[in-house]
Amino acid sequence: MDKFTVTINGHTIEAKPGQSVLQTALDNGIHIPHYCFHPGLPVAGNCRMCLVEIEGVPKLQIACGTTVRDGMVVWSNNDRVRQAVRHVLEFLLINHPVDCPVCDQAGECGLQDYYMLVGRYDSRFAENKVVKHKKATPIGRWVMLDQERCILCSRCVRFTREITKTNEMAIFNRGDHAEIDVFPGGELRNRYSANIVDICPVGALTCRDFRFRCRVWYLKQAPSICPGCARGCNIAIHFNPERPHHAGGRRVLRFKPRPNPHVNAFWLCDDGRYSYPFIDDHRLRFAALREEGGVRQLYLKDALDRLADWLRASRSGRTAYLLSADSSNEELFAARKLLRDALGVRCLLPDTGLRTGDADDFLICEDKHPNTRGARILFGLGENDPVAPDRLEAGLGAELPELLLVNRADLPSPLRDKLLAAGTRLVFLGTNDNATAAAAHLVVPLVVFAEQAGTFTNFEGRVQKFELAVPPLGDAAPEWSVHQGLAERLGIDLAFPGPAAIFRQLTAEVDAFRGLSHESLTPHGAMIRHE
Amino acid sequence: MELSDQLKQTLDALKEQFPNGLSVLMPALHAVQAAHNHIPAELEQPLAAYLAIPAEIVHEVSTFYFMFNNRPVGRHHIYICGNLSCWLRGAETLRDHLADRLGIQPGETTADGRITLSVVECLGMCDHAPVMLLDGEFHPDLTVETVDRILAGLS
Amino acid sequence: MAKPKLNLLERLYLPEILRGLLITTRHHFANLTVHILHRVGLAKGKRGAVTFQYPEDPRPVARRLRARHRLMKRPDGSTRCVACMMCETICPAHCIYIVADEHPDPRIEKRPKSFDIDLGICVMCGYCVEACPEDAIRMDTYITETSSFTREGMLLTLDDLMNHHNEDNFPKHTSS
Amino acid sequence: MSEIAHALIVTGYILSVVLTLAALLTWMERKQSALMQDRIGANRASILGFRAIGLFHIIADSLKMFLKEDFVPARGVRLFHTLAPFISAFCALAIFACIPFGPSLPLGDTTVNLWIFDSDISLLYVLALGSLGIYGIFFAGWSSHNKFAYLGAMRGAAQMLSYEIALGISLIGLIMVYGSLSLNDIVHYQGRQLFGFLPAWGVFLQPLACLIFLTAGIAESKRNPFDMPEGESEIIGYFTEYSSMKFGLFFLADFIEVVVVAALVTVLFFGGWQVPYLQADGFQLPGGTHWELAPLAVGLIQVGAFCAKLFFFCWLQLTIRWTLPRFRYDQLMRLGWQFLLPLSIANILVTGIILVCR
Repeated sequence: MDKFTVTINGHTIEAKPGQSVLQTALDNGIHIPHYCFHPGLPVAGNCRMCLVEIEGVPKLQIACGTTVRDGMVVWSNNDRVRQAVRHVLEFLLINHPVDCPVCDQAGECGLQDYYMLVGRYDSRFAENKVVKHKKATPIGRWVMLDQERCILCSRCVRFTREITKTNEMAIFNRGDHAEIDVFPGGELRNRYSANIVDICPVGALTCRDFRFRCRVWYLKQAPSICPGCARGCNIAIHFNPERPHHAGGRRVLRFKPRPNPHVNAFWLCDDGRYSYPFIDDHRLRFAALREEGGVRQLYLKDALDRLADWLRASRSGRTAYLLSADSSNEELFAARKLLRDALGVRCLLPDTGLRTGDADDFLICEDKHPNTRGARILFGLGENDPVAPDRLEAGLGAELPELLLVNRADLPSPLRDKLLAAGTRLVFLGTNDNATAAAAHLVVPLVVFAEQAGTFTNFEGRVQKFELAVPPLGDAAPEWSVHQGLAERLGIDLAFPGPAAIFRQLTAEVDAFRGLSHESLTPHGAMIRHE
Repeated sequence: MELSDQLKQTLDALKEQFPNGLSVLMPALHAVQAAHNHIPAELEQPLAAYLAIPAEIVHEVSTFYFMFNNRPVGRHHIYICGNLSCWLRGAETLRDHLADRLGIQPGETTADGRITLSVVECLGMCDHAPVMLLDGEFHPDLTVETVDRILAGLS
Repeated sequence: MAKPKLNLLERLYLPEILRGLLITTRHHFANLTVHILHRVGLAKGKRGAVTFQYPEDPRPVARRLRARHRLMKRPDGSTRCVACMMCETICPAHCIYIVADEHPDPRIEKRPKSFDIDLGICVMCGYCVEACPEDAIRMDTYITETSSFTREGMLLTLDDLMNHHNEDNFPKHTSS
Repeated sequence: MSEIAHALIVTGYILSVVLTLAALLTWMERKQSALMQDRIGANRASILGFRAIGLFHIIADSLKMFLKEDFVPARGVRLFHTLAPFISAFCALAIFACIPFGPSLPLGDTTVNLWIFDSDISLLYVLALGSLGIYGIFFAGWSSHNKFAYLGAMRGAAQMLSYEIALGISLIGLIMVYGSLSLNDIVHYQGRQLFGFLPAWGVFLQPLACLIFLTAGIAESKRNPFDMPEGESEIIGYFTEYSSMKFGLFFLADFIEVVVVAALVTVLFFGGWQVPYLQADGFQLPGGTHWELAPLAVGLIQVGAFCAKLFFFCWLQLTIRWTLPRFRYDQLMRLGWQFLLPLSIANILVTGIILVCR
């Protein structure tokens, strides 16, 4: 068959039969204004913004609802189309309150964008606007609804009907009284509710958590992977680097989903989305040493000196390391090279994040760690690992270790007490404060995933890369650099120059990862080889 | 509030005639309205459960059509057309006249619960404008006098 | 603009320098002489250089002078600011710090929990006034003496910006 | 009196004169610029209601300098940041060591030399110290960890290097004529007369060199119209990150350099302490008239003459500074390299030819 081509705005483009004109244009970098169309939702064709002229068709057609034909010639930028789109926008804006100063959507709002693109600059509307009765009302744990700003594109309705199949959102009443709402007295009852905030092209649905925290134009973003569960949904970390007085000094203000057709399509669950506060709250910033008479803060380098001494002094076989499935592949590999291979330390993967029965058939997994699969591969663990908390003591062996390094996990308190009573030296390497960190003899602060680059392997075996978003807090260091510091102090010849280089070493040494590189992981990650 | 057994029987009969819950919704709503004078908001959820469809869709449909009343209405329901043809031929005067005679605003019901007055868009009888619909019956080519006569004839 | 053509003497620069020096020197010695004569009580009729003796003798300022900021009030006395951050965004000196909060009145929705302007950083450009969509911030207080002995003292808070002792001197509201 | 004691006393005397003059210049600059611009100038500082035509501002300024916070930028280099103003001030002050303020004064049995040391290479010493001043500027700019300071330092270094060449070369003609590098010898030489009536001052022997030296000298001291390195209204310059007395030292060094340039111009081109027709035993007018004076009186008159000339050239520099606008940087470089340098070389050639032909 010959090539199937369409011509849009004079560019001849190869198209897939059956695709819509709008999707074809978007896939090829031609932007046609649209509100109701969303690539992850069924086509509704009700906003009329994507009108285009198709040669041979007398009336303008909506690009989202028109399927491409071979040889079709489409214009989206001529005067006729512009005029029509301008009038559509004028209609959409008739009842819009234009309260941009107090609207959180301002800055990422479809109305603002297209107004700048095709809008009329003087309103011709002399009548009174229809004021819908409700100003911002919460319609769920995370979502705020402001019916005045709604343009009835029905994306949210379609999301709850087609994606979550929970049907909470609907359009009630008729004509210019029509409004979106939840059933009277009801609320959003799905675990993906905040996605309707993302897909709302205007400020009708805004996020209650983000509400008034920060204007969106202060935010920068970095591509990343959600650390909330083993799914590894692709996210963008939105952080505020310049105005620390907003949001009470929190640097990371929200996670937004990033499309990846192989993992999460366009969506993100609420649990993962609102897991971001751990990046800034209750962080361990400086190393701490527990001595007689209290806890003393010390520099990371001094803490590493101390830890190296302890590692040297501890008899081999009496040191144990509790891995964390929150570590990146790179961090795990550094731990493997130093602790398991060079020092012969016993490495266990404890499981502190499994919530049985929590999974659903969409995105949410039971395993709440982003990199359990990676830890299993790198440390050659079987299906019985991770070790459940109640079996941890048995896992540590008959004789309790002299020196126990715990990575991030919070040990069950009976075990913790028993270890301390038995005289075990407890070293906590971690990002956030917990009871184990409070009880540890030595605390080494680590950076969280957002403060470094690296990769996670999701439960299916897809290796995905995350980028650095914010700088480390205080003295916190990436785990691999801690291991490198220890290696230097112990006279072990190991070099970890950075995540990309570590990943290169990793791919050279571990079969499952062979052939991968940081570069090959963009944009959608890559599958490991089958073990 | 629950669906009465009688209503359930009616609904069961209707369900026989339609392939699924969504398609039976409109006749079901008519049945509810026939039984309850209007569609009580509290009945929407039981109805949705009985038809196995989302309650939101029931509410969507019941608020969309002007034939479905979401509030109690009078024994007689006057729909007077306010759209272009009727308006050009004096529907506005008739509307004001009706409102005066009944002492209510469009959309309200008289205090004794006798008559409800609603203004609607087109009734589809532009050739006999102005038109009103009273208890399912069209009254074409209205004047103030004919309106008075019709009102006088109501119980 | 066309450059004036210079003749050789002018291009040599030195004679022109001398000419300039002569002018300034003449002013110097004329003023010096007059001032010395005034000191010893002579030549009272001849005026020497005079300037405004500023702190004792305040200068009248132009009506459109951009002076210290103030925040406008609604009729009920609350601030007109809705914390939209336009001023904070446009501010080239990054001297405005706003923290937004929910307003009890749902029709207003948003208000500043705190609104600080660091006059130690402010460059008095007036962009904040231009950017404000609510006419909530103005620079028409005519307060020009804002120095302080501490850095903290240069920080204007919401309260400072709303309440002024000399409010009667300010231009009256021109828009609602 | 031992050599060292003598040197110490003279040093003390010269330092006090120079520093007082420099301090006075800070006041004079403000007052003079005001009068030139039809203003009044500093007059607010008062003690018990006395304002002393603004003279107390010198005290107020220095008090302020001493009491201000001594600030070093967080990522600056503290050692060099502290060292820089001292280098600047030291290099400027040390030049005075070889400048003769007057002749040897006969005081009772001893004679007092009004210079700290005299050597065959005094002039080289002056030039060497002048060049070392760059270190002060460059340390200041570099150690401040600030773009503007660094830019100012770069500009300063480039400017001083460029003008030092013209400055040095312009002096070669003078050295050829005087035949000595000792400033004392140079001053003594200028006691002679040309054609029987004209004092043999450098300005008459080497008028072009005098002009080049004055220009390059002002450029060396980084004052208007050559104040790009510190351009107050734009980049602030190498002392952007300075406060307290460390800034005060830079400020003082600036005025000391004014005095240095004035002193050098006086010594090299305007006869130093020489007064026309005044010989060691009294006035010797060209017509043959003779007016006897005691040696001490002659010495005092000559010291007074030196001070008057010094003061005049300080005044001249201030007048120039408040009259001329600043050059653009490219104009500055062009003037240095394309005009002053060729002119000074031409000056050597012409001088040489004249000396050979004579």
